[in-house]
This record gives sequence, C-alpha cells and structure tokens, in this order.
Amino acid sequence: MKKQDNKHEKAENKNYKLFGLSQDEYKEIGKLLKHEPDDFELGIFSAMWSEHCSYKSSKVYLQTLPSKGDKVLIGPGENAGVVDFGDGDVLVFKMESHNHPSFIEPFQGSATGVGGIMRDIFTMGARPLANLNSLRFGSHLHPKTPYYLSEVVKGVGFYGNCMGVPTVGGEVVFDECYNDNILVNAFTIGIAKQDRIFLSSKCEVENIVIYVGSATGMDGIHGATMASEEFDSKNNKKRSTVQVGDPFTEKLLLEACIEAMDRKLIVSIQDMGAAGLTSSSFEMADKSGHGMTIDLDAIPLRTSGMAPVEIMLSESQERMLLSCRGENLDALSSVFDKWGLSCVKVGEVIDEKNIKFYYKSKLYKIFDVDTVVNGPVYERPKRKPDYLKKILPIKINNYEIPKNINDIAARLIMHPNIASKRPVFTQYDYTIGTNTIVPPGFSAAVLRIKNEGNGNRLTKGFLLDINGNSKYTYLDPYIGSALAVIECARNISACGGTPVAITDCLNFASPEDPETMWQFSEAVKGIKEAAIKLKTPVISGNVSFYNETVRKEGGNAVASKIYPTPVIGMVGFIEDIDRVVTPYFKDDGDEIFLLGRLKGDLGGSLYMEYFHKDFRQKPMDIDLDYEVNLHNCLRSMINGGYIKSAVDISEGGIFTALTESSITNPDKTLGFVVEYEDKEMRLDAFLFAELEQAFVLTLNNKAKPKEFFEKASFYDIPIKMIGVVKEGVIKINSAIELKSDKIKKEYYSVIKNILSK
Amino acid sequence: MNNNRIKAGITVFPGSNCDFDVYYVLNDIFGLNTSYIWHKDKINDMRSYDFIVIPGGFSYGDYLRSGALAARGLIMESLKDYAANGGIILGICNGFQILLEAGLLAGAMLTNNSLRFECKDVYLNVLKDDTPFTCDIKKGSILRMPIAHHDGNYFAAHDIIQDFNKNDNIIFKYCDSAGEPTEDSNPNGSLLNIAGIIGENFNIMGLMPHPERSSEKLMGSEDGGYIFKSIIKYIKGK
Amino acid sequence: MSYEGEKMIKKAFVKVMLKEEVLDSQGKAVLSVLKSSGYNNVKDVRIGKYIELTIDLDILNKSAEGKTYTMEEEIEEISGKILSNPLIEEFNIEIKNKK
Amino acid sequence: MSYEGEKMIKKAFVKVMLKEEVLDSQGKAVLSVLKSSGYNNVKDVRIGKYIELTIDLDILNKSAEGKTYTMEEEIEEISGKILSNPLIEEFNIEIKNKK
Ligand SMILES: Nc1ncnc2c1ncn2[C@@H]1O[C@H](COP(=O)(O)OP(=O)(O)O)[C@@H](O)[C@H]1O
Ligand SMILES: [Mg+2]
Repeated sequence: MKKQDNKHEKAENKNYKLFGLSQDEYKEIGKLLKHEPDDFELGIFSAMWSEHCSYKSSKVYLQTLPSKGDKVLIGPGENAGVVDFGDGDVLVFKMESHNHPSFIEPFQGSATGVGGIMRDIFTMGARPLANLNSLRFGSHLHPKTPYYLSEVVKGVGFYGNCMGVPTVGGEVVFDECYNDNILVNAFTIGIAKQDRIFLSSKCEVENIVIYVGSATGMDGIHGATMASEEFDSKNNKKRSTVQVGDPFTEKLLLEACIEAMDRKLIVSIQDMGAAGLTSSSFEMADKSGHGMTIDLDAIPLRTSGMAPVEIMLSESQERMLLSCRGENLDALSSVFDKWGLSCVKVGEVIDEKNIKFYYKSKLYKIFDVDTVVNGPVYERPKRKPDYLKKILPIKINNYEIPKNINDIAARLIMHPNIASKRPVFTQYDYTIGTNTIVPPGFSAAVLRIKNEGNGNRLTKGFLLDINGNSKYTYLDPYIGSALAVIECARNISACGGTPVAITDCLNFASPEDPETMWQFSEAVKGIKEAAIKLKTPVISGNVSFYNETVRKEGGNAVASKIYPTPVIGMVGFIEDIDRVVTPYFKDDGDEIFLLGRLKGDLGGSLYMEYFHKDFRQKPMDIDLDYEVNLHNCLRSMINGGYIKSAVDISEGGIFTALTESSITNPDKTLGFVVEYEDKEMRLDAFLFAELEQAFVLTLNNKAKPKEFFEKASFYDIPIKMIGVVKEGVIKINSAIELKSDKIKKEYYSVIKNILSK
Repeated sequence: MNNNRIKAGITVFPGSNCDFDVYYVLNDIFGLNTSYIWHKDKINDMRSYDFIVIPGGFSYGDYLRSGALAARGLIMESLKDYAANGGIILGICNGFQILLEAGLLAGAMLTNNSLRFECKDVYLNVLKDDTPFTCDIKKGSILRMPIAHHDGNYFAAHDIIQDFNKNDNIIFKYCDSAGEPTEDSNPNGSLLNIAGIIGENFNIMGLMPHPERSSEKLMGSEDGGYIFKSIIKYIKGK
Repeated sequence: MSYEGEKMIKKAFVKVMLKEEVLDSQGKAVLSVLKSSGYNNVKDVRIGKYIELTIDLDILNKSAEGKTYTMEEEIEEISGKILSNPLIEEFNIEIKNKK
Repeated sequence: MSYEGEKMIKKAFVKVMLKEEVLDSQGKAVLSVLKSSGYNNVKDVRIGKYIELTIDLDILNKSAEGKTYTMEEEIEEISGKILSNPLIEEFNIEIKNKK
C-alpha cells in the first residue's frame, strides 16, 4: 500500500499548488517536458508563468494600448520605456507596484519597491533623476493605517534618499477599500544619451555571463508567485519571503554599472527583479535569441546549502545579470572591485536556444527557452458587475443643500485625501540633484537638466505627475481610468508643459473573477481613449492582480477587494523652464479668472461621499475633444506670458481649487473673494463638483491685454472674471466666509496628526 | 587671480551622493578648477588643493552612525594632515558628520528629535564673518537654505560648548525669518539651534544645510552661494 | 530585587537581532571597514539592538482580556509585538534586578 | 574555545549605549508607544546597539607600531574607536567561545 502511495506522489508533484500553478498549467508543463516536473522545473515554470512575469491575463488587453509616437524611442517590452528629449538626450521611465510585499512588511516592502524600479531604469544605462510614488492606505480611521503610512513613507525615503535620487512627487490616498490591501506604486525617471541605451537583448554568442551585486540569500523566495496569489491573512508561511533592501549597495551598483557602461565593458544587462535569476536569465536569452549556460556553483551565496531551486527563485535585492566580451572580464572586474562589489562569471552565451544549468560540476538541467518564456495567455471570462446596475446619474434634487455649508467647506479641506501631504514628502529628499524647480506640494513636479561642463545653461525641462482615481474607476471603470490620464495632463498643462507619454500601474483584484476582468478591460479602454486623444502613448507599465484578502468575519470567509485602481504616471516637456507657472496665487488684488465651463455634476464626488454619505452615482462623461482644446488654449496663454497662476479643478471642486491656490503660497497667507451667480446651478454643485473641465487663473498683467482674451475666443473657450485674490479671507458669495490662516494651519496638520498616532 | 586658478577637491566615499551637486556649483557656476578625490586614491600632495569639500550623502550607508565609517577611512589621515597644515575644509551635511566622527570638529550628531528624515528650507543666522567661509557675508545676515538629513541633532558636552562660546566657534544657528533662534525654527533638536560650527583654527567648517543646493536663482535661493564666494574671496586674498 | 522608595523596580534587557538568513547590511559595511583598517581577524559582524526596559512591578498589568500578566509574559509580549519585527528579527530577554 | 577545522574562533559581543546624560529620543518614543499600548508599568526605555564580532584567533594582529595585541585589547580598541563614539556613547564587552 505504502509503496503505491509513494509512487502516486511521484507521478504528480503536488507542490504545484505551493508554486501557485493551476492544475491545467501543471499538466501542460508535464506535456512540454514530457515528464512529471520536479521541484526545480516547477520553480522555473511557476515563476515564468506567474501573472507577474507572464502577464497571462492582461496581455490581450495591454496590446491594445497606443505605444507609438514621434517622441517614443522604445515602448513596452523592455525594462522601461524611452522618449526622445532632444539634443541626443533620452528620458527613460517606468512605474511598478510593490503592493503585496508592502502589506506584509511595509518598511522593507516599500523600500525594495523603490530600489527595484530604480534598477529597471539604470539597467538601461540611464542615471535616475527623480522618483515619484503613489500610495494607498485603508481609511484614516482604521487602527493600522498610521502604522502603514508611517512605515511605507520611511521605507520610500530610506531607499531614495540614500541613493541620492530626489523624490519629487506622488499621491497618498485613504479609502476603506485598501484596509486589507495597501498599494505602493513606485515611479522612476532617468536620463541617458540616445546612442548609449542598454538592452537585455544585445548579448552575442560567446559572450560571458556575469553576476554582479549582492550575494544570493533566502529572501523573497516565492515572491513572484506570492504576488500573483490571493492573500491569505492567516498564512504565516509566506511571511518568510520578505526581501530586505540595502540602498547603500544599490548606490554602489548604480555607480559601478554606469562606469562600466561608460567604459563600454557591458554588452547587455538585465536587473534581477521578480523571480530573480530565473526571469533575468530567461529574458536575456529569449530577447537575444540565444541561450546560455548557468553554473549554479558559481552564484555567490549568502546562506550555505541553498537548493538549486532556491538559488533560482531568490529575490535578494541589488543584483544584476550582464554579459560582456571575454577579453573585457578583467577590466569589468576591476570596476566592480573598485566599488566593493562582487562580479563573477557564471556562464556563457551559447548558440542554441536553451539554458543549461550546471550544478556540482555536472550538467543538471536543460530548458528550452521558448517553452519556458511562452507561457499561457488567457482571455479570461468577464462580466459587467451587478453592482453597476444601481449606479445611475445623480438626482441632485433628492439631496438637500446643507445649511452649514461654511463648516462643510472647512471640513472638506481637512479631509486627509485633500489636506497637504507635506509631512510625507518632507521625509523624502526632494532637493538633491539640484534640478527640482517645482518641488512636491504643488501640482506637477518640474525639473531642469544641466549642461555640465559646457558653460551655457539649457532652458528645457520636464514635468512629472502621477494620478489615480479609484472611486470613479469603481463607479465607472472607463471614465475613472480616462480621468487618471486627463488629471495628469491637466497638471502638466497648468504648469505650461506639454504631455508627452505615460506609464501605468494597473492594480486590480483577482483576474479569475469575471467582474474584475470586466473592470480591467474597461479601464484599459479608458486609458487607451484618453491616451490617444491627449497624444500620450503608453511606453511602459505594470499590472498587479490579486489585490484582495480573505478575511474571517463571524465564521465566514469574506473577500476584501480593492476598488479597481489604475494609476497613471505622465511625463511632459517644457521648452523654457523660466516660463513654468505654479498653481498658487501670488499677490493681493490679482483678479481671478475661470477658463472653461462648469457643469456642476456632483455624482461620485467627495462632497457626496463625505456629507451625504452616498457617492454611488455615475460620474459625468468627459468630453475629450473639449479637454484637448482647453489645454491648448491654456498653453498658448502661458506661452504668451500672460499667466501668473493656473490650477485645474479636481477633488473637492472649485472651492478646493481656490482655497489651495490661496493657502499653498509659501510666503503669504492669501485668500480670495469670489462672486458667482448661475441660476441653473445649485451652490453646492458650483462649489464641490469635481469633474469640471476648467482652470482657475490669475494674470501677470494688470492691464488684461486684448490678446489674452483673443486666445480664449480663438479656441472658443469661455473665460470669466470671478473674483479677486485677497489676503486673509476665503469668501464666496454670502455663503462662505473663512479665515485663511486657520484653514492653512489645519490643511498642513491633518496628515501630521495621522502620522503621530 | 582667475577663478580657474583655484583648485578645489571634493572627496568621494562609497555612498557620497551630493558630490555631483557640489562639483556643478564649483566647476560650472564658479568656474573653479575642480576635481574629485576618491577615498582610496593615494594623494601625494593634498596641499595642492586650495580647499576641500566633504560633500553630503550616506557614506557607507550611514550604517552604525552617520559618518562613522567614512571617518575611519584611510583618506582621513591625509585630510587630517591637510587640516593640520592649515588647509581649508568644508563639510556639508554628511561631510559635517564625518568631520565630527573624525574628531576634526568637536561634538556629535544624534538622530533628529522627530526621528524622521527632514527635508525643508531653513533660515540661518550668521554669527561670524571673519572666517574663510563667511568673509563675504555680513554678520547677522539671515540665509535661506535647504536641509535634508536624518541625523542633524547636534550635541556636545557642556565643556565643549563653553569653549565654543569662548572661542566663537558657532557660526550658524537655525532661526526664524526674523533671525531669532526659536524652538520652532530648530528643525532637528540641535543644542542651542546649532547648524554649523568652525574649528579652533578657523580652517574647518561643518554645517548641516546644503549651500550647494542654494547657489542658483533657479533653485529658489542663492544664499548658499555666499559661502563659496567667501572661500574664493579668502583664497584670492591670501 | 531592589526597592526604590516603596517600589519594586526591575530591569529587562532585550537583544533584538536580525534572523540568520536576513541580510545584515550594517554588519556587512562595518566588517568591510574593519578589514580595511587592518583588523583582518574579524570574520563576521552582525548588528542588532539592545533595549533596556525599567519596569515597576508594583503596577499590575492586565491583558486586553483582563487576565493578569507575569512580568516575563509582559516583556515577551512587548518584545515580540513592539520591539522586534518577527518577520526579520528574533529576540532574547534577560531580566535583572535594578542596579 | 572552539575549533573550526584547524581554526580557533571566538565571539565578542559589544553593547553600545548612549551615555546617561544624552537624550535618547528613540527610547523616549518607544516608551510613549508602550504607555499608549497600556504597558503602564514600563518606566523607562533606552535603546542601544548590540554588535556580534566573530574573531579568528589564528590570525595574529599587530598594531600600527608593530606590537602584538591580545584579542581583548583588539576588541577594546575596535569598540572605542569604531563601534562607539566616546562623546555620546559607552560600551561594554563580553567574550564567548563560538557556540
Ligand atoms: N500596464 C502596462 N501598460 C504598458 N506596458 C506594460 C504594462 N504592464 C507591463 N508593461 C510592460 O511590460 C513589460 C514587462 O513588465 P515587467 O514584467 O513589469 O517588467 P520587469 O521585468 O522590469 O519587472 C515592461 O516593458 C512593461 O513596461
Ligand atoms: Mg526589469
């Protein structure tokens, strides 16, 4: 009996579940290998076929995104996307999620997330110039939120600050839907010379394969499969997979890699991210069209006695795989030696499409590269979620206009999603690099670049912004995700920049749920439409599925799912950084103008959620053609030199836009007096509607030149004077009257209070 | 003397990361003859440098204590020798921490009292203008510069502070925009609001704020530039 | 045990170290400096935290459920929940009379 | 003492604490967390470092002046010169055979 059992065990390696594979996938692997896979083979396949590495559920949708444009040099498919910045310069950028590791261990998880995305950038030969991040936590009232917020922010700062890369922007959002699944998305942009971009695909037969950086340890094993699995909060076993980051080593790795690249010692290079040595070696082989040998005995180990499968799956940080010409090995070693890093030959590029692993001096395993790399692709079933049947356009007359609208307005500014994130970003070094022209805390970040050693100053600069709006995406995935793209563009246009390209992080629940899959497909459609209209191709990105947790509630297992959360990172250019416009009011007495049109639709707004406790309404459609025209109009005004301040209308409505413009002035405590009459629109709708296609402006020129108004009429965009900047008071009609200094104080203290809990 | 005749050195430790920024200011903005000094390089004659900057960053990851490991590096022997011969050394942020750990300046750095990294603009009151680092600034001036550090909480025992007072070693104090060294204007809990000190021979200065990040109008303040201008003026006048 | 006025005061010492398998980047950096300073016989360095708690035994402690703790149980709980991160660290407790 | 192959390996443990008169803000912060978590009998917290050095006794060490150290002298020197900052910290050494 017993013997038979054993035999059965052998015939089906039950570990496939542990490795996160489905039974069908397991069977498919057996078929491809023509034998039952052992743990090493299971490890390799499960990593490469994981959602994280293979994009098996999302590929068919991602392919529909626009990825070409005159400025795009390299689109999706490489470690990061590349755009042409002129004069031989290119900008390289990408965003990546590190949600699950950050939920397990928020400090290390967020730190290694930042470390990982920077490696993606410098792998391509680009020196990182700036980081941004998008963070989402549970309700600010949830007892664990202060802990997550505090640790994640420390982790992000710990890594970026030590690397010497400024963190210049991002977003922090609180919502109940993230109580059991926080989101940490990290973005990095770097600069390189166009003729000096490094790719993993360039290695040639007879090149040698080199391992550089930290030694391999037991950390993060199963990370790739973990990231692709629904989280079981009770499963402590997975907790041993925390990756620990060492930004000091990564700083050395950055300098060593750039030095080796400058000296032309590297042919091809790939960072070890998710699934470590496995994905880096197979990707390098696949993209180059060759194969390689890997000598597992040569891999530097931190922990003795690691099994081959553990070596292959380890997600130890700060490591790179590269190839070089044999004659350059010594020179390469001396560069890494200078920086105190190990640099070891671990194999050779070979003229066959296989990877041959050697272990204990013997040939251990051979894998056909195509078989491993071309994993399954699914077009999973999708279905419009039931809850959407009840999401209808708002019937505003069902809700009364609150009597205490003055208090409500004051409290809205103190909502943690609106209040200043200063206590977060002062923990990030945002001034290092001396390129940050507009620091975090305003709208888009603006950076210059230097023309080192050439005396004359360059005038060009670039702008960065990151945005997601999951509540609207939940209410309408198409509109919500289009809005994320549009909001980035608004911020960039308001500063005087021109949007150029985007990267995305698509954070969703399980793709095995048809309703999630439907949300995903709609969200991709929304990004696509907006990106096409705004001429911002998607040049890189990342998908994070399975952001859901099974929680026990009164004996029942309840799935806690995040709202669908597409996050967009956008890059824009500006020709002359001296023309950059900041969003805040500058001087008492300046007239305030509204450029654009107001609709007053409150559906899904923060005001509805916070005060009427009911936000489940369909968000208003956004007219993309109008939007593009509006931005062109604003840009032409900025280029004409007319604009002193410009800001878009978003969360919290025009009330928030005006108030923030007043209280974020770094040197003064300004306010405003606004009079606005519109018989068609209720006061609360005017104040708090969020999906407005309009900007709030002040002008440089007191004389209000005719040419300025001609611009508006040329683009056929309405412009209207609505008030004046005034020191000390925040006043709208007879309904709102607040003191600027008090509001300002509260606006800056809300997040500090959460952090100090 | 032309600026390009002035020779400036910038030390580079593993983990230094403000080295490029200082280089840009000295080389590109002030036009000095600037070079990096790698921490392992044998420097035959450090005395050929008119001055040396130890820039900010996270030398050796700032592990153990900020600046501690760099202060034990081999290059410190040459630097001590350079200092003993009157060489001018400016330590910025991590460079200040290294100078303290190396014993070239008195005192020690503790973690910010917020226990957090603090990046923001601060105001500094200039207490001395008869030094190589401040000779182009008037005593009592208020400078605006950014800080960015985790361990900038200056501490020294009572007797050291007494010596400081006697010898006039405190050169910058954190203050409010009116020049008052208030508690609110102290970003890290530093004793007596100390932001920068100068050694007994007035040739070594350390400060936590970053003058190199405030040497261009584009960066929002040019006040830090006056420290470099002072050094240049002093060297030219020698 | 020692008494301070009427009070019974003890000290607990908690050592928190990274688990063996976790990368100790601090220890690694210190080791490299020791070596370059000529201390070649140092083979490994690991850095952890040392935490001294001063405890007043006179104040009874109750857990959330109302049960009374022993001091040992309390320090164990504090060490595991607050002083260390069980994912990457392990701890070790020593209790002494106040010196 | 223990032997590893032919080698004689010892471990030294160095505790580094802030001096009494230096404000330990980290300890203070932990104390306030403990108090707010209901551990009211904790009266004080101080946080230091715990450093484990693994030493190979077979490798002789010479000081700069050429004199040979004992291991105790060497650890003392390392602790005073590198592991601690005498202006703010004090240290304490314990030597054990390798376990
Ligand atoms: N949502 C997306 N939109 C566009 N491109 C994407 C998206 N998700 C992933 N990509 C692209 O797919 C490629 C593989 O991504 P990923 O596996 O995350 O990279 P890495 O191997 O560096 O971790 C990258 O080039 C990435 O830019
Ligand atoms: Mg990559």
